[in-house]
Amino acid sequence: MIYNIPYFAVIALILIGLYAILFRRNLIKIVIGITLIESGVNLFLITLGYREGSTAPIYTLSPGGIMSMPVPQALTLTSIVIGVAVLALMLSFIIHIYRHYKTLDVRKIGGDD
Amino acid sequence: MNKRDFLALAFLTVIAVFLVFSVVFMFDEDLHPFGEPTENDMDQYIIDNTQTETGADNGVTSVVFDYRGFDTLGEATVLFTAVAGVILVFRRLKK
Amino acid sequence: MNIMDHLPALVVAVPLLGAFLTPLVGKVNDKLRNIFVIFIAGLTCALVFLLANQVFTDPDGIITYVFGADTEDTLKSIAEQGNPLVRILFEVDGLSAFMAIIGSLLPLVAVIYSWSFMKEHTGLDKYYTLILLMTAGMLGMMLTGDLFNFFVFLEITSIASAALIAFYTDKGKAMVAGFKYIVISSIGALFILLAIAIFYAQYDALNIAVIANNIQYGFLDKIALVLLIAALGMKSAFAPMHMWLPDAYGRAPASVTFVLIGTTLASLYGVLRVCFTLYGKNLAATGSNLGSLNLTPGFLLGALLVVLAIITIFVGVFMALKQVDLKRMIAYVAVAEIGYMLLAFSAVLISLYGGTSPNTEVVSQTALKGGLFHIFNDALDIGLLFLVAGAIYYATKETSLNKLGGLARNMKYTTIFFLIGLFAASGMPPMNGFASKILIYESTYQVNPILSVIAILCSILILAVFVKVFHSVFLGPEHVSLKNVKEVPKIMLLSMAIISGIIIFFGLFPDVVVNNLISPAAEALTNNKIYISSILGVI
Amino acid sequence: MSGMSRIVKTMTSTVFPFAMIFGLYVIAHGHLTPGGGFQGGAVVASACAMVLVAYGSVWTMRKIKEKHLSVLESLGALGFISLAFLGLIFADKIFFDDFIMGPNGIGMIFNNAALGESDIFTAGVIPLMNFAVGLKVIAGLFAIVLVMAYATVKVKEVKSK
Repeated sequence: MIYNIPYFAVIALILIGLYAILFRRNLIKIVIGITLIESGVNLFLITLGYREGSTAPIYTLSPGGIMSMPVPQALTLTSIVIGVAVLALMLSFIIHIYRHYKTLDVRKIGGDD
Repeated sequence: MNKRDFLALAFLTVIAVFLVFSVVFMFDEDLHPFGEPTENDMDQYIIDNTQTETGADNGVTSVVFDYRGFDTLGEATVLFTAVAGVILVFRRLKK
Repeated sequence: MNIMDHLPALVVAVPLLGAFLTPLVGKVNDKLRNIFVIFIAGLTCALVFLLANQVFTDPDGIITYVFGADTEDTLKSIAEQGNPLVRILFEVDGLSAFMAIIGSLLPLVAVIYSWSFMKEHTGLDKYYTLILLMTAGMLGMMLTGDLFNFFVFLEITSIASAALIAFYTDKGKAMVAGFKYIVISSIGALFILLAIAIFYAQYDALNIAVIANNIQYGFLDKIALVLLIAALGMKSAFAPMHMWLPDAYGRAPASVTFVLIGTTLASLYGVLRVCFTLYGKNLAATGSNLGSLNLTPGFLLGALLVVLAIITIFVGVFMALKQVDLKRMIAYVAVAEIGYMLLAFSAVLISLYGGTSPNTEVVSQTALKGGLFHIFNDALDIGLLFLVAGAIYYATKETSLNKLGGLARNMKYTTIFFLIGLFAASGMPPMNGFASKILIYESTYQVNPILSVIAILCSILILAVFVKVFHSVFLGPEHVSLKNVKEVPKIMLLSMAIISGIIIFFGLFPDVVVNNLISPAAEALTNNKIYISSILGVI
Repeated sequence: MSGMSRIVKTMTSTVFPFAMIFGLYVIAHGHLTPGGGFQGGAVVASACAMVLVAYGSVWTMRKIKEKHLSVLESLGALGFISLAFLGLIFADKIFFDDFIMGPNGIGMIFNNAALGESDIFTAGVIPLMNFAVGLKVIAGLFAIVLVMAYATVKVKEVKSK
């Protein structure tokens, strides 16, 4: 039971992220919420691939013994790069929105140009 | 505490209770405990064959660039897309 | 090397290669770049048609392509030696091929249209790059047989679309629309990734066919189903989550909106794939009884979707009535059209798994054909209307209905195209919209008469909306500022004429389309055993 | 963003080559040790971003334009997809096939398995793909950071420099 702490961390990260997206009004905080959810999902993926007592799946200078699963690590790598790309685009939108409306509050943006 | 924050907390509490409950009680049926994945044919196959089939010592790299290389093409494309998007958004508007 | 053996890979690889080359070609010459992009889009379209022809003539109706290894060897080692499937593969069945035809036709017309529509703007190198990337992403989503690969292509599509929605960077609202779209789609994509992780945890597989074969419909699978439907429904604008669509469609350049319709439909394809193929085995599982109703998972899912469909139609139609902006109005009608498709597919689920109506087979087949046909028709009709709206914007620099009027005098051809789009979108007899909507009315009447009455009434309301628009924009007194309006350039008229031609052809010969395109797709959708057995051998 | 103090600039100049070499090492040994094209590319791009922070975006923009970075990135992406397309032409004639390794492979130097011996010239097409992706990531990430930093500079500042 206590070994399942990673799963609880995943739940906590996703919930904090959801909270930030749904109930914060600052655009930057919404973006932070999205990255938190993303970290949660990445942690979940990585957690799935762990076998008890295993080493990294790399044969160079390997100490031997069982290796952890390589596919979740590859998926996480892909997902991290995608996260960076999305983050860059969202932040550039925010820069532009700030230029137009001089505010980051969701309630005050979206009016006439 | 205003009404909105109260609603927020109530909503998140419900989800949290539901998820914690599901993690605690559903382990034996569906999800395996941390560190003991039981179904791992695919990953064991990769670990056993990475050196002979792809020639790479690094199992993760062999997945990223060989077994699931097409995903990596997509991933590189995502980055390319983001760069094109950012440059498009910050372009000069007048010729 | 025989090119015919590699079509599934080339369909995605060619637009990707084109996208990577476009910035380099753009350094040479603008005209050369435009020709190059049109060539790449046309080549993609031709490859898709060749692939579709292969799929429709194949005895099983499925073409598989494994990346990085010989396809036949891989499939043989899975079926005979029991090796796990580690590589990514494309699995193209009738439904994928049908969707891919839509997904390659829209960008082709859009790039032809952009030649003069976007001429005055800067940053066109990146614009064309992103259009090609959207095409590649869309086609990848439609053809792939791997869940994680689907996620990656979904992200390519949504990032490219978001950047293009915000193309008019000097307008604050366009930036807000782009931001909304990227937030919605990245949250949706993360939900999908979570669902993929849940599948991976249980079955150690990422391939759709392998998961569909092993799926148990346990507690975690139900969570994954909810996550997938919520995320893909969000991306294909089902009612409570439709808020991004009018903003995005309304603020983007018309040519981008035209391709955006394709990406929305690609997400809808994802919903169908998840419901019918991934969970196909579990839909008919026996559930508890409620009176005479047997609450199978398929019936419950259908009941949920039918509620969403009705709300979507209502929201779309009634919000369209009160819009004063032409593009936003058409966008709300697009929401309503998505509701019609959803109505058809939920009718399929209810009639197949509810077990109430006597002639289940006929009803479900009719509904399925109507829904699939309507996917194509929606892309064409709404797309044509957006192209016309773009042409009006090009000529007058105005989209507000209050400031437009009397355009029919100076823009004769545009007026004719708008009339064609109007009749088609509201389902009037000679056009294609009628051919698909009549199938939907017929089948939903068998499920529940009230549903079809609502559908017909809303369709009439859509006609009312457009007649009002037609009157205020094209007829009536001419505004002073619009005295010198000229007809749009020929190349824009050409692209609108292509779409109108297809609309009229579909309207006059619906049987040809239904028999040759729709039937294989419907067959592929209802029979997921072939989808599984073509990968895993006979089960 | 204008430049920072002289201390920061000097430290940056000292650290930059080491960060660069470490990043290139990670890229080159992607198939042997933890890391690869993405990770190494991110390290090099961070080194470039450090220069950007220390010297200011206006100075950096004068040295290198985002146009050039965009071309470099296109070249990296083209290299990657060409390696995939070459699989169609050589060896087993399959898209994304490792056309250098294996019994039908055409490779002269990369055509042998690593099997635990650390050697850069192994693993077929993987090191080449690592280099292509590395180039792409360096150019891409640096272009994003550069464009975003330059966009937040006030117009007055650009004119005064």
